[in-house]
Amino acid sequence: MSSPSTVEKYKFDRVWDYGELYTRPRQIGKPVLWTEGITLRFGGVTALDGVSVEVRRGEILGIIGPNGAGKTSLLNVITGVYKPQKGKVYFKGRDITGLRPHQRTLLGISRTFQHSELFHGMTVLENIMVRLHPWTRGSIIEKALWAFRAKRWEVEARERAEHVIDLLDLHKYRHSPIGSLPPGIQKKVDLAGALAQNPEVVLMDEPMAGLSKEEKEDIVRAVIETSETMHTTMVLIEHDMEVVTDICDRVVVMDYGKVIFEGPPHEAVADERVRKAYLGE
Amino acid sequence: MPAGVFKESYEADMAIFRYPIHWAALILAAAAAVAAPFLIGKYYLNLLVVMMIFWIAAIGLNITLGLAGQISLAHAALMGIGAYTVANAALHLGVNSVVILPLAGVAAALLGIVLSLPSFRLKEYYLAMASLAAQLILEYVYSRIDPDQYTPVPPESKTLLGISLTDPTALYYLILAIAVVMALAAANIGRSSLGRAMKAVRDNDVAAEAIGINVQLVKATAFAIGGFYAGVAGGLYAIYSSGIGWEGFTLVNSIELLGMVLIGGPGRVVWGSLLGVLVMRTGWTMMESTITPFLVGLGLTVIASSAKYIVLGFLIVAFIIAEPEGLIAVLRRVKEYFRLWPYSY
Amino acid sequence: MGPLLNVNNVEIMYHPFILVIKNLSLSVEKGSITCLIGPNGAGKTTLLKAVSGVIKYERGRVTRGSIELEGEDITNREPDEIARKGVIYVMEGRRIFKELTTEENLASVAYAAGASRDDIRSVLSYFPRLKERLRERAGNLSGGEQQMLAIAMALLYRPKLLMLDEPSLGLAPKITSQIYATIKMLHREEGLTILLAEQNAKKALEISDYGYVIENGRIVLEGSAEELRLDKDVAEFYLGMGKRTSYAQVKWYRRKKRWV
Amino acid sequence: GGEEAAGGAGGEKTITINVGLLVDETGPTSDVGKGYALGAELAFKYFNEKGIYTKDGVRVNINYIKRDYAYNPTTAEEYYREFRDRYGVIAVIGWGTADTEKLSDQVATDKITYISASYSAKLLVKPFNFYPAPDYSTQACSGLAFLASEFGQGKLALAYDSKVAYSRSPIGAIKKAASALGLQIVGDYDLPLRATEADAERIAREMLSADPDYVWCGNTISSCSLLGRAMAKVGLDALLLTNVWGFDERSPQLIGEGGYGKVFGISPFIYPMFGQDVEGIKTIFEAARMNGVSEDQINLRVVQGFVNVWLLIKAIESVDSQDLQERGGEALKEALEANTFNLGGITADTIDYEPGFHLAYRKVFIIKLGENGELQLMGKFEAPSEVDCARYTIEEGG
Amino acid sequence: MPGLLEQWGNLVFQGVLMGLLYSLIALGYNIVYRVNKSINFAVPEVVLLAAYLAWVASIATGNLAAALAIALAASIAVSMAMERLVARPLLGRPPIALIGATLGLFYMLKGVVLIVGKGEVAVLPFYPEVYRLGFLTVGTNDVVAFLGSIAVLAGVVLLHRKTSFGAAMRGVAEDAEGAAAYGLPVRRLMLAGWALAGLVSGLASLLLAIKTQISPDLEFFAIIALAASLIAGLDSLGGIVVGGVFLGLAEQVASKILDPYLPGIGRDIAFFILLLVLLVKPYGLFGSERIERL
Ligand SMILES: Nc1ncnc2c1ncn2[C@@H]1O[C@H](COP(=O)(O)OP(=O)(O)OP(=O)(O)O)[C@@H](O)[C@H]1O
Ligand SMILES: Nc1ncnc2c1ncn2[C@@H]1O[C@H](COP(=O)(O)OP(=O)(O)OP(=O)(O)O)[C@@H](O)[C@H]1O
Ligand SMILES: [Mg+2]
Ligand SMILES: [Mg+2]
Repeated sequence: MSSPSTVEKYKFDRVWDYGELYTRPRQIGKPVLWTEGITLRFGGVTALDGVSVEVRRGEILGIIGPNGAGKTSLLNVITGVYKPQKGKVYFKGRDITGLRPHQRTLLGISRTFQHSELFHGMTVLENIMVRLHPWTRGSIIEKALWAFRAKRWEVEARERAEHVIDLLDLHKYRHSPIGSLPPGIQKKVDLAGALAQNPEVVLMDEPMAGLSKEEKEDIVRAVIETSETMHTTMVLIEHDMEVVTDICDRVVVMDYGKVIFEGPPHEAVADERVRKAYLGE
Repeated sequence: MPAGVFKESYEADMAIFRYPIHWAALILAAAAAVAAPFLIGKYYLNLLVVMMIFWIAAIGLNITLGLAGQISLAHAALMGIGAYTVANAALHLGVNSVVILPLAGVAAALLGIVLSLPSFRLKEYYLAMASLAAQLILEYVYSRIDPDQYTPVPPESKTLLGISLTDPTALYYLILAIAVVMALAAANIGRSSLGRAMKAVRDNDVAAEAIGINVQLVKATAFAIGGFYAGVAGGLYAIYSSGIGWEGFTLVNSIELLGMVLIGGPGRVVWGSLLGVLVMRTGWTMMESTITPFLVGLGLTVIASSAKYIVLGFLIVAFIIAEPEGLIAVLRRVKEYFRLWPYSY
Repeated sequence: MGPLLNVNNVEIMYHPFILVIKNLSLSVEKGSITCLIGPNGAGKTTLLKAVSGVIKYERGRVTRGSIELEGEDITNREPDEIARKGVIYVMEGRRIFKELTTEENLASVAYAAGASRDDIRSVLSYFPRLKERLRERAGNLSGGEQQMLAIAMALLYRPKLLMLDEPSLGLAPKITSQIYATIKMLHREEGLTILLAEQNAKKALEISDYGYVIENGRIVLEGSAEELRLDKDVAEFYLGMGKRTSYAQVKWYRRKKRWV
Repeated sequence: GGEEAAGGAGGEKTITINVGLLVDETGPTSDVGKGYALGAELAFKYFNEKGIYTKDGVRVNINYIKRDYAYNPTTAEEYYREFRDRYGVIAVIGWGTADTEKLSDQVATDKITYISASYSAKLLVKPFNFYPAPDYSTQACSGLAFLASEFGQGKLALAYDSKVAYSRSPIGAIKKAASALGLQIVGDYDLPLRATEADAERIAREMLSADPDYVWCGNTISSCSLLGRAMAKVGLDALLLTNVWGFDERSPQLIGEGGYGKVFGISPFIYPMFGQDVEGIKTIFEAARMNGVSEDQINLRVVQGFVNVWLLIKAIESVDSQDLQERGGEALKEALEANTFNLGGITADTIDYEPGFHLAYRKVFIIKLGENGELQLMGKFEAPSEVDCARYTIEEGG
Repeated sequence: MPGLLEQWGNLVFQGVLMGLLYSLIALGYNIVYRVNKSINFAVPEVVLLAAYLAWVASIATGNLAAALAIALAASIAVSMAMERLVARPLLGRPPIALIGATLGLFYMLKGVVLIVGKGEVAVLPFYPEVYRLGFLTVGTNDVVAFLGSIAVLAGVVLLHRKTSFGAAMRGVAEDAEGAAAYGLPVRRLMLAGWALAGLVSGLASLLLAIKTQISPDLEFFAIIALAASLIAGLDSLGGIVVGGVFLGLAEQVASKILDPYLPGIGRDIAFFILLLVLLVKPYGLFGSERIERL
């Protein structure tokens, strides 16, 4: 169990200049994040039962499965919210099972939430900027004086925030409090925050649940853009099969805490077990 | 945003004093504050001093409670440690009580960190009660180290650059300076990324941890900062008063501080706290010289002495029900009204 | 026989003056399944909240028009009163008592509905999955189970009118089908009248008899399920049929720089 | 100082002085504080009415400012500042031990005469603090002396709240004086002011094993009467002596049959019920009548308030107006130290302060809770002169 | 050794008895929590008010039974008023709002109590007989308090365990809007809950007044009871008895053993214990953890 200080902060300043990135096509690399035999129990329930999955650099991985299959639990184990009884989580070849959630974020793993977990006391802008706190600079004194590194940091953070506000077209809502926003926008803000952290891997838990077609398209756009330009690795939990089949390079299908299929989307849709467990046709 | 004021950088957009009107108000306030000693009598000057002392304390609680959402019913105990630090240092070591002030703050900050330990696991009512327990335990400890209920603060220790602080005017300026600086600092912390992190922890700490905020660190920091403010306030109180006793820092006082924050406006660190103090502290002292005689005049001697509790309690309840954001929100509405006033810019 | 529920050009506002529904009328025939489809923020939930009276809890109210149940005016009444008249609203996002066990959830509603232990048992017979998790705290149930529980709780009233708000929200295709199967069965066996708000128009129109399309607070289209299914606008915007553009092809977003 | 004013009855010259009245009507001691406040106010009204004249015959009108500080020393100081800075008082009628001790140095520098209802020995040596009674230590010793002489030597157990200045204040002296009084201390018991019946019973039971003949209760009436009850319940056959705030007219009711004939109280002042023919008590009843206060409200606590103000007025009457206006509190202080006072025979002895040591006198009244449940006045007693309990406490205080 | 037996026997009995009274007051807190998810910090003053009213009424009417009835009625009325005027408008507001508001009520009622009781120390006209049963010494007041508190505790616990009423209350507490949607009579349930709480507080205060004496210190007694209810867990009912009795005993034992070293620790021991318990079991010994899923 290493303490926050010993965790080398994930280099925040990954290239922000797109020019040359546009030209270079996204290619899928070696596994960047993987789990080994994760077992997670809650009292009687076995939410995860020896789950081993791997996420490859640069890919868009879909995780699907019936409700209660353990998708969110798996996400929570990867991000450190739940401690598994058995199994390990590796990120870039390093065992991160012992780390606390915020430390994993520092390493470059970001996430969105299934249900709105935004901070209602703050505006959209603040909700995005707070995501950048882990990389904040300047001592408390500097912050109290609003000077030096602290001040410079604030401006920089604001710029980063504005970038994702652009990306998801949230200008209208920049200064409006969360509570009054319709669910669609809230989902966007959540995703914007995660992308603002400019992570290496972003885990999205049903980012399009209950959204209309247009809103889904906006989200997909942001996802694809980031994936193409930043080569960010994406993990997408989603029930909308159309989206999954359209944009995912690979899918992992879970049922009763087990992985029952792993492979390209079209094969998944065709697979017998998947049809029985998930699609139910 | 009023027409005519444009901001051409994010920096300007994030400044505290954004509009000319802000500066105008600021200058007026400053002038008034500096002139005060020449305009009002010694008694009212002392009231101001006490008010500012509790303003500092309330700001501290407002950071712990209003920003970071960590309920603390032990804030008075934190003031206590500050006060005792100053008093004992001055009494036994003959240290200048102004010089020792920062130490008083630090001592309280450390105690604050200790008090933050329960908050790692506890929330809401359970946290409130843990802090209440801490408060009563500390009361017990104080009553042991100060069995005479009185630790004098020798006047000779109360000097700054040769000026004696037993003179209310000198003390007033000293405390004014300290209060303003600490208020500004609080405002800055509030709008910094630390402030945002605190709000995040307040609104939803599980999510906060999940998005990369070191929740425990933030909580501890919030308690430490709150403690520091309380400690300094306590120290100043020791300088202000002839001596201190542990009943100056009891649960009742903690509740009073809580009331100040809730009435003034939780999360509105600077002005909210100030308004709260105005109502709860100064209002209380004034009540004794207004409401009570008034009631006696009406021949209601029976209820005269108890009336102030009813009035105060009513104020608290009324504000909380009517104004979730506290008194400050009312003022903001007034301000809005003037903002829309023609030619106000 | 006349309609069970009549909504006569109502106007609904949230505190202070957020106008969400502008004079909208609809009616629900006894024994039918009627569905409301429309995009987010159209006002489906708001309408159902208004009918059930729950809207009071969000400081909203019906400011014009009337809502009638079998001719009786129930506009702006207390929710529990309306519930006792047999109109139950299963809220969006599976509002159940997460801290309570499945059993206690049912018990609490049984208290209000005056339902006996036997009633609970008979309702559970529709939801075998729940029987196994009676002692589990509802918050720990999976999404599908929670939705089932919500419906089960509503059934304890033996309702005249059951209003379901996006029962398929966030549910896997299979679970969705299960839920809809259950709904259909209830409709068949108990002769329940059901008012259904859905974004998942495909599913909704499959099982319902009549449908309304709501867009920002107004009814833009109504008709029998078939008519709607055949309507080409509905087909395009809600059913996503016809030549569907793949999500992968969504045109690239142009980055534009803006100041504050 | 006070400002001059023409007029008053028959165009005579009158001066007005401000006096602060600091009381607890809502705090933990309000049960007795209310009576005290009533007594003080009665005195002010009564004497203002009757007319107060300085030595040189100038009429003085006292304007008193009442503040309820709810027994919180911090608040007390704030009100004290108000008295001083806003009203320029020359004297204060105060209340509790903690707050009076806290302010004692301040009043010395401000030269404001301060008469309190706290009889703490520490105040005896404070230049501007006075009270028309013996200090707690002297009172306790006198009371114990009475027991020893009346019922013979024996074992003594002490019960008090060690957290509270007032309860602790005489203990050191008692311990020191015990042997000289022929008493042997057999136990120290911490009886909280907020004791419940269970606490009292536990302590009484623990006392059983020490088997004392006498028990000293240094607290206020609630815990002391609980102790009395508990002693009876557990069958501890000892005599209970409580100090001035632990015993009064309510005691028979609060203690109940169990304690009849076994409990004794100390008081520097005569109880109203025994004072029908005492001049001062008559005065108080008269004052009550004049202000429409019913007689049954007049109890020991009222007397305590009344005499404190009375003492102040006596002091005013023994200075001349010039002095009073120019030197205010200081003049009063000197007057108090210079003369001897008799407050209509209410006090157990005539009041005679010596400069630098403000011990008014050493006698106390002893009141017994009789076998029939009535209170009985046993008379006045004082400890032999060689046991100087006041000194003991002052010395230990350092 | 009989001496010892008598010492400890009686100590334990008195401890348990006080503990039961703590539990009873704690019950008042927990009932409100179960229906409103809020601690009612005004309970101490309700307790005081009932006690003083009983005293005043007993003097006025000269009839103890009548006095007790009046006191009970008053405490129920006050409690219902608090629900109606304060708790209900605050529905859906964060806990801190309720904490603040009930503290405000605490002040208001304190004022009223001072007017009614004048901060007096008093006893109800109930003069206990003392009996010796073996090594135990019990007064009739002990017996009344003992049986009374057990009866009330049992009654309330049964009411919640055996009827769906309890479940409904907790549903309302967790999500008023949702409950309303399911047709639960939210307002009536809450009112009922607070009324019940008021009744319990009233009874507790009367038993307390009969057991010991009436004085402002009962306030502090009720705060210790709050500690008991958190030690048990705010949403548990049966656990309260354990929590209360535990504290009652701890208080006596601690004083007996520790007094020489830490004088007067007894009255504060409760809070040391509370802190320890909370650090080990954040939701009390029997409280159920809150579900926090992401
Ligand atoms: N904190 C928890 N306590 C107890 N049980 C839990 C907890 N979190 C999840 N579970 C259980 O673990 C199982 C998996 O839950 P999980 O939320 O991971 O499913 P899911 O695949 O995300 O379902 P959905 O698609 O509805 O989100 C479920 O049975 C759930 O009841
Ligand atoms: N409590 C409220 N206060 C103010 N406005 C609200 C409130 N609830 C909803 N609204 C607004 O009312 C409009 C309709 O919301 P509603 O939830 O009824 O739409 P919907 O059709 O149910 O959307 P969805 O399909 O996402 O459920 C939205 O613009 C929303 O912002
Ligand atoms: Mg999930
Ligand atoms: Mg909806």
